Amino acid sequence: MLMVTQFYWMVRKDLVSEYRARQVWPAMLMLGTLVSFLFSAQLDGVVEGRSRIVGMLVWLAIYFAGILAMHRTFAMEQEDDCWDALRLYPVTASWIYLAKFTVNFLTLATLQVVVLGLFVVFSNVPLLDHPLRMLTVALLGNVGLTSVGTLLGGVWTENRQGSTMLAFLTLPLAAPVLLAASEATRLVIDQEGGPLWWRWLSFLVVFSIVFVTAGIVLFELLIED
Amino acid sequence: MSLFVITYVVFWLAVALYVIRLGSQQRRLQDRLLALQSQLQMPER
Amino acid sequence: MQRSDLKIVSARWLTWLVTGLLVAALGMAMRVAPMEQSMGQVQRILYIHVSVAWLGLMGFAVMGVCAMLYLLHRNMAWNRWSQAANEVGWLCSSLTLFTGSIWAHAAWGTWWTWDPRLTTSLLLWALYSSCLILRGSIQESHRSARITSSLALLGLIDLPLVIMATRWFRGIHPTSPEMEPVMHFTLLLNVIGFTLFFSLLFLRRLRQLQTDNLLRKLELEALVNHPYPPLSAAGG
Amino acid sequence: MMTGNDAIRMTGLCKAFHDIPVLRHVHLRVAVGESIAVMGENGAGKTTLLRCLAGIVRWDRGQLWLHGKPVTRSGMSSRDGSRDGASHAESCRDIGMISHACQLYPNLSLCENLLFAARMTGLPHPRKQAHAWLERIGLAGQAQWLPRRLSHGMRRRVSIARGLIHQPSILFMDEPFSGLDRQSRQWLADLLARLQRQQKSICFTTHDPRNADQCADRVLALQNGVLREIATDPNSAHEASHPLIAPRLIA
Repeated sequence: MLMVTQFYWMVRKDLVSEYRARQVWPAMLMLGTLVSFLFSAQLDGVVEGRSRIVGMLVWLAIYFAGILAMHRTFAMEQEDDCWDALRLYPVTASWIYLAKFTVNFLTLATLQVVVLGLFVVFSNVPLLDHPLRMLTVALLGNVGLTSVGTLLGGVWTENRQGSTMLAFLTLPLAAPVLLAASEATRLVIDQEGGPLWWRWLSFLVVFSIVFVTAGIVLFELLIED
Repeated sequence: MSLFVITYVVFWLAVALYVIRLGSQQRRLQDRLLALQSQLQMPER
Repeated sequence: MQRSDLKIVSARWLTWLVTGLLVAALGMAMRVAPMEQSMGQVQRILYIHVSVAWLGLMGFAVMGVCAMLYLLHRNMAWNRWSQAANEVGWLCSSLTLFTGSIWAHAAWGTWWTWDPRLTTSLLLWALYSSCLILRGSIQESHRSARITSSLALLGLIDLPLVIMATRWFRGIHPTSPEMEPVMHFTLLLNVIGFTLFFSLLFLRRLRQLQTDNLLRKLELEALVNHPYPPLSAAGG
Repeated sequence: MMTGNDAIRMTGLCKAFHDIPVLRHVHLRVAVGESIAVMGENGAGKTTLLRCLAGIVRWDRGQLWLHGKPVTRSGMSSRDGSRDGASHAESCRDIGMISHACQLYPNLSLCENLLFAARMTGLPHPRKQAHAWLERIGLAGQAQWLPRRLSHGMRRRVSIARGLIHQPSILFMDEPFSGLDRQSRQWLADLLARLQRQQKSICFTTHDPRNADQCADRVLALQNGVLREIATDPNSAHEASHPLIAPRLIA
């Protein structure tokens, strides 16, 4: 029971801080908007294979804007040495990971709403014709990206200039999620809900399970000094 | 034919570069070892 | 892990053995193995390509396992193992991409295609590179080891997923083409020869890292025992 | 002095950073209700020692017992089998660590910062406790302020309240006196004295021998990674010819 309340207050503290200071979300959403805008502008005139391109671009926009935010959630703890205090509370590293994961998940979800909306407007692609399918893909892709991003973000806490490094270190790790999510998104746009779609979905599920489990088990090992 | 030869040449060139790097590293280590030995023999007080 | 275990590395006979094996393997690959019908001489790239591709994967496994051991025991010796594997593995991985690309040009008329194996090996190379860059970019040794090991370990977890994901794109990479027995033997000899050769490089590098560490310690001790300017005067 | 169980017992603790030994075979015993001061130059390893004691930093060799219970190499660690999640939580609940930085979240108000600490340690009635502590440190009127509006001295008080809110029996403080004016120092000294009367064991670092004398039963010096006792009797500390203390008194 204590664990659950601790988890709740850790998440709440991060969200309240972000709501007051607005250090991460505006920058992240702005970056997502600009990237979506630029990507969509380049799409103008492309007739063939639009769905494939859009599928990838959506996830790239989400990835690049999102990874910056993930680094910030940990950098924030570093500011007044709060990270040490947090680790001294009677709470296991797994719960710290889960709390950070939840915060990052919510952050990325906001970004996804904005980016997906912008792509619908700018690129004129029927992304939301199957809202339920799109929602599933978005959720699973989010969990996959967030699990990797949170793990590496935690490893990088002490590093001030870590955000740029984090973006390119995470990319090879997150590549399978990006591939799978893009393919699944393409299939949603093309309205193909066949076995291929289910296969990519199941892949996303497997990836999420593997990395969330890895986070819960390994986080303690990775953050320790 | 030429493509195949080029591949082999570049391949071994890359490997040779790594081996050369190992060699220079080894020399540097030996220099440090010598410096350390001389320092231990003649400590300036 | 101990220095005495690595005595074998400096053994002359081993070096000669590996050299002989390599020369034999290369001779087989270049001269003895018959020329392939459709691709001609270029097919001979296959022998080195398969060898380094296998070693690239192996190196990553070694790196990942050593990284795990470092994280569990926090013993810098394991980090040195993982670093040596990282360097040699990166070399093999780069060579895989290079030889593979030339093969692709000859066989399929394109330098690169988004085939599952190609994508996998590119991501493998990217992971190797990130680890290598990371090793150099952090000064404090234990922190550097911790962060690099984390990445290597996560990479090891990631790799099966990468292979799984890319497999579902339809591929053109040959998996086990039919070959003449001589070709098979040549390939086998090459794989063994290169494995031994790169293992030797790996062990030499490992020993170098160990020596470097030992020297660092001795230098520090010498500094403490024989400080040229008295430390208290300098420090205030 | 050694009545009952030791609150802290540490034997042969070694810790190296970057292959440079910071702590070499440090031995330390602190009795229940005892207060010790650790002195040393900048970079002598005082902070590292405290962080090891609190279990934030993993040490290389040595053993540590808090209230007779062995603590594994790292406070976060549970894989050695000797500590499971529950006992980890227990021992954390028993430790208060006040670091050199104030460890306050810049975007939470003072009250929220204390509430967070109270809730993370699982205290009953967190709101009542937080307000009681704000009252005690004289900042009840500023409960809704953000930490950045306060002076350093006031922030320090809040950070002390944060570390003490769960009533730990062992308290580690890293340079609690630095940057405080005379009044705040006196307040802190009184607080420490009162905590000691409540049988809390206190271990703090400081640069100023006067603070060490005033608040500690024993003064220890950390030099070249070795911990040595320099004055058991606080009154004789002024005559101590220890190199760490003597030059400061002359100057």
